[in-house]
Amino acid sequence: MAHIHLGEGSFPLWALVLWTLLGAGLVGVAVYRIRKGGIKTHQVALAGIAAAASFAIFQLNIPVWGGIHMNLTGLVGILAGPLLGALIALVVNIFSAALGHGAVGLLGANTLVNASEAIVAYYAFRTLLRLDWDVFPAGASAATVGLSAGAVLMGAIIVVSGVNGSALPRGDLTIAVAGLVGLNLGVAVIEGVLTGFIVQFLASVRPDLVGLADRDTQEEPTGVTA
Amino acid sequence: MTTLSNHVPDPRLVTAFAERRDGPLHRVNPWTKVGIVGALALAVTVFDRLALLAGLYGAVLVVYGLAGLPYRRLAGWYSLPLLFLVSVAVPLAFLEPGTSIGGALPTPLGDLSVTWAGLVLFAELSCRSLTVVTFALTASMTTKYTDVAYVLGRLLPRPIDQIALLTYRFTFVMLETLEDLVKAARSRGANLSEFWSNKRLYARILGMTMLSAIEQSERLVKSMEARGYDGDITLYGDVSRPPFHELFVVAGSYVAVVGYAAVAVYGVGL
Amino acid sequence: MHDVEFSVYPDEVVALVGGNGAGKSTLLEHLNGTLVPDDGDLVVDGTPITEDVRARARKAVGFVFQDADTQLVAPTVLDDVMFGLQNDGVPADEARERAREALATVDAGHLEDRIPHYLSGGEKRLVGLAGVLVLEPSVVVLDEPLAGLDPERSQLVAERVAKIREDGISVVLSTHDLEFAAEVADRVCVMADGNVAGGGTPREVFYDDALLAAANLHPPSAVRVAREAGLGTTTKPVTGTELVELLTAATDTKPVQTPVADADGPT
Amino acid sequence: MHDVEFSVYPDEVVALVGGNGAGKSTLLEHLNGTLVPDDGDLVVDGTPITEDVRARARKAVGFVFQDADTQLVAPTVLDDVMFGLQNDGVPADEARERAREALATVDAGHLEDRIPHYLSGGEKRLVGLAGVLVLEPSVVVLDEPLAGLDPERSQLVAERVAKIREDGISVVLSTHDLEFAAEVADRVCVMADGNVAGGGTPREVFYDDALLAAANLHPPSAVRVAREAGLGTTTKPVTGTELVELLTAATDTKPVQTPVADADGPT
Ligand SMILES: Nc1ncnc2c1ncn2[C@@H]1O[C@H](COP(=O)(O)OP(=O)(O)OP(=O)(O)O)[C@@H](O)[C@H]1O
Ligand SMILES: Nc1ncnc2c1ncn2[C@@H]1O[C@H](COP(=O)(O)OP(=O)(O)OP(=O)(O)O)[C@@H](O)[C@H]1O
Ligand SMILES: [Mg+2]
Ligand SMILES: [Mg+2]
Repeated sequence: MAHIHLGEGSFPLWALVLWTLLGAGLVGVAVYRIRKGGIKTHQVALAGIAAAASFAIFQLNIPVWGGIHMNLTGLVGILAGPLLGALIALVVNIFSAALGHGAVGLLGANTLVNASEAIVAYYAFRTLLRLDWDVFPAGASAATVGLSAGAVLMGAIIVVSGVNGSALPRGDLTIAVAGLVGLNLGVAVIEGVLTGFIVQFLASVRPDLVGLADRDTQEEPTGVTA
Repeated sequence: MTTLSNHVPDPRLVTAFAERRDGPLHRVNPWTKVGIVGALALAVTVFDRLALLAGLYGAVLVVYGLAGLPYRRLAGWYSLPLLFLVSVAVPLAFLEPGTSIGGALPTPLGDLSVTWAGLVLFAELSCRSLTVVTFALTASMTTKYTDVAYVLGRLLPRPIDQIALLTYRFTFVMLETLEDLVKAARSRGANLSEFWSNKRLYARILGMTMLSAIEQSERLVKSMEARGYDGDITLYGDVSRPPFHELFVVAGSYVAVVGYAAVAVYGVGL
Repeated sequence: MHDVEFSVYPDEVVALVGGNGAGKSTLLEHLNGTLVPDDGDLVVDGTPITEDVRARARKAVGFVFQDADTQLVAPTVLDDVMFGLQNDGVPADEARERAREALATVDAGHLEDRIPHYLSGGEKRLVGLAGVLVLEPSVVVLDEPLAGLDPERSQLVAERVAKIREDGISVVLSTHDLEFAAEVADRVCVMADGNVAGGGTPREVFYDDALLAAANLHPPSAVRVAREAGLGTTTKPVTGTELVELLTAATDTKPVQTPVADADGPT
Repeated sequence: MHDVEFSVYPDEVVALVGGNGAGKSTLLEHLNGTLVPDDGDLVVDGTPITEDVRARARKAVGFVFQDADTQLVAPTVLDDVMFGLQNDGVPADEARERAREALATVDAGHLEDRIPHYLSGGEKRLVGLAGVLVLEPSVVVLDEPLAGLDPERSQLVAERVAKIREDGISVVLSTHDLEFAAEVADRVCVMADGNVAGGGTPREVFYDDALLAAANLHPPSAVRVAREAGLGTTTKPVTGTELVELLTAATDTKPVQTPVADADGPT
C-alpha cells in the first residue's frame, strides 16, 4: 500500500501528451515566478534538501494496512510554499521514476497530482491559521484536504484519459476508479493525521518554519510569493 | 538497511550496484539508456497487443539479468507499481465487457465476473508498467552516480536542475538521519510495528527528519554563498555522445515504435 | 565485518579506539542488536543474541548514539527520558520519578523542562545518557561521547562514566581521544579495518607501538612525553596525572627552577 | 553579540577557543559576511564590511564550516572544488587545473573522482578546505577543523594549517582542542558568553588561570603537567614538544631510570 502513483502505459498517447503539457505548464509557471524574483540560494537549498527528505521518508514503511509509504507532500507544501512545492513534487517524481515507483511517460500527470496536493495543503493551512485554528487541527485538515484533492484529481485524470486498451464506457470506469480514489482518500486521512502531528512538533521547536513566529523578526517565508 | 522498507529500492543499494559492479550495461552510454527508457515508455503506450507487450517485458527482464542484477530483489520492488495495477485493473477485470470466465459472483451491484477481455487487459497493463519499471531500475543500477548527476544537470531547466542535484546529493544524508532516528527509538524499546499507538513517535521521527533537512539547508545556504553561489552548480564532468552503433540502436527503436504505431495501430496507409 | 570476538565483563569500562572508518560504530551497533551479524554470534551476559532475544539485548544494553540529535525524540527533556520507560509500560508517575532521578545522576536536573532541540551538544549528550540509564541496563554503550564537547563538558562525561561503573554497570565506548580512553578505561580495544586488531589494559596498549601503528593511532601525549623524556620504562604512565606523579618523583631531588607559587605538586 | 573587536593580521594563525555556545561559530560567520552584525563594523583588509562589500568579503575570506557534510554540494569531489571558481566565471579548463592543484595541496588528489557522500569525515574536511583554498583567499576560516577526526587525520589538518600559513594566508580557526591551538596558533582568542574575554600568545593565555576559568576552559595537558611538576615557570611550555625539551633539560643531569631504547630524547 502506498500513496499510489499512476502506472506507466495506462493511458492512450493523446492523454500522455495532454498531461505532460499541463504538467510542464504548471512547472513552467512556478519556474517563471521563481526566476522573476531572482533565484535565491535559500530557495534552491530548501527545495533540494526538502525533496531529499521527502524522498528518504518514502523509504520508511508505515505499518497500517500491511504497510504504507508516504512522501508527506502536504507537509512539504506547508513548509516550502506552493511554488517550491510544485518543483519539489516534480523532482521527487523524477527520482521515483528512476527507482521504478513512478512512471516516466506519466511524469507530467503524477507531478500535477502531487503538486496539487502541496499547493492545496499550503493554502488550506494558511487559511485555517488565519481562522485561528490550532496548529494540529489546521495541519491535519490542510494535509488531508490537499491529499484528497490530489486523490480526486488522480481519479479525474484516469476517467478523462480512459485506460489504455479498455473498452469500458467512461461511466463504468468511474465506478472502477472510485475504489482507487477511496483507497487514496484513506491514505490521505492517515497521512493528514501524521502531518498534523509533525506540524505540531515543528511548531513547538521552530515556530518560524510553519509561519507562526513573530512576523517582524522573520524574513519573508520562502516561496510564499504566489 | 534492514531498518527501512524492502518494497522501495534503497538509493544506496542502487548506487552501490552502479559503482561497484561491472556488467555489459555499465559500459553502455548513459544517454543511450535515457533514450531507450523514452522509447520503452512510448512503446508501452502505443503497443496494443498482449503478445507484443509480453515479449517486450520478457526482453527487458533478460537485459536486467544480463546486466548482472539480482532478480530476487525485483519481486519486492514490484509491489508499489503493482499496487496501482491491482487497484485499477482488478476492478476493470470484472467490469470489462466480454465473455465471462467461470461463474459469476453475485453482489448487491449485480453479478460480477472476470471477463477474458478483463484478464487480458490486466495482463497488458502489468506488462506495460513492469517493462518500464524494470528498465528504469536497470538503467539506474548500471549508471554511475556522476553520470546520473550530469544527465540530470543537462536535461532539466534552471533552477530545477540545481534542486535535483542537491536532492541527489542529500538523499543519502537524509536517509541516514532517518535510519539513525529509527534505530535510536528502537534501541529504547519503541515498538514501531504498530502505527496508531505510536503515531506521535512516527510524527517526531519524520518531523526530526524534516527539521534536520531544513536546518541543513540553512547551513548549506551559508556554505554556498560563502563560495559565491549565483544559482549555478555547473558540472564539468562530461558524458560523451553515444557511439555510432548505440545511436543507431536508439534511433532504430524509435523508428520501430513509431512505425508500428503508425501502421498497425493508427492505420496510416503506406 | 568478520570474526570479531568481543566480550564485556561486569563492572568494567572498555574503550574502542581506532581511526575514522575502522568499524567502531558498526561493532557497537551489533552490541545493541539493532544490527544482526551476517554470520557469527553475539553474546551478552552469557546469552547468545539471536533474533528472538534481540529485544532482550536491547533492554540489557543501553545505547547512546554518535549523533546526539538523532537520539532525542520527545518534546521536552523529561518526556524524552521517560520515553523508554513508557515503552516498557511503566506507569506515568513512577516513570516521571525515575526519569528525574536519572537526570539528577548526570547532573542535568535543571534541564527537565527544556526542549531537546535547543540544548547544547554537551547537554544533549547528557540527556541521551539519562534516557538510557533510566532503563537500568547492564551495559551502557557510548559512541563517541566527547564528540563536539568542550573540555569542561568532556570532564563531566568522564566523571559520569566513572560513576556509572561504580554503580555496577559496564560501559563500552568508542573514542578518538586516547587521553580520555587512558583516563576512564579498564580495557582498551584497538580496531583497524573492521577488525579488532588487539587490546589490553591502557598501559599495555598505549606502549605497544606496533599495534598503534597498525591502527593509525598515535600514543596519548602523556605516553609520548614520558618516553621522549626517557621516563616511564618501568611505571609506564598513561594519563597526565600519572605522568605528573612520575615527574615529581623524578625531579624532587633536584629542583631545576624556582618553585612556583600556584603549582600543586611539591617541588 | 556585542562589542566584539577582532582583527586578523597577515600570515598569522588565530585560534578561537571557548566552551560550547560561547559564540565562536557566530563570530566566525561574521568574518565571512554571511551574517551581518546588528550593530558595529567589520573590517577586513582595512575595508569596513558593509552590505555592498559583503561579496568582496566572501571572496577574501574562505570558510570551512563546522558541518563538513553541508560544505560539499557537487556530485564529485573535483566538481565541488571547482564550484567556487565557476561561480567566479573561471573557464572550465583553468578551473579544473586549479582545482587539481588545490586538492594536491591538501594531499587529497586521489579523491578527485569520489562521491562526497562516501568520504570519511576527515576526507570531507580536506576536500572542503581545498574548495576554499582554490579561491586564493587572504584569510581562511576553519570552524572546528578537528571535529570527529582521528588523531592521524587531525595531524594532517594541523600540518595543512601550518602550510597554508607559510603560503602567506592567515588562518582563523575555532577549536575545543587546546593542545591543537597551542601547536598551530600564533595568537589565541578566548571567547565566553558571546564576547571576546581575552587573548594573546598561547603562552600568555594558557598560563592565565583567571582568563581560562572565566571561559570554562582547562589549560592544555602540557601546561598542567609542567606546572604540577613544578617546571616551566620561566620557559612556560605549551605544547608536548616544548614540554619534552624542558623535561630532557631538567632530567639530563640525573637519569632517573634505565635509558629507553626507543625514546628519542637524550637521557
Ligand atoms: N551504511 C553504510 N553503508 C556502507 N558502508 C558503511 C555504512 N556505514 C558504515 N560503512 C563503512 O563501514 C566502515 C566502518 O564504519 P564505522 O562507522 O563503523 O566506522 P567508525 O570506526 O565508527 O568511524 P568514525 O570514527 O569515523 O565514527 C567504514 O568504512 C564505513 O565507510
Ligand atoms: N540559530 C540559532 N538560533 C538561536 N540561537 C542560536 C542559533 N545559533 C546559535 N545560537 C546561540 O548562540 C550562542 C553561540 O552559538 P555558537 O554556535 O556561536 O557557539 P560555539 O561557540 O560555536 O559553540 P560550539 O563549540 O558548541 O560550536 C549559543 O548560545 C547558541 O545557543
Ligand atoms: Mg563511528
Ligand atoms: Mg561552533
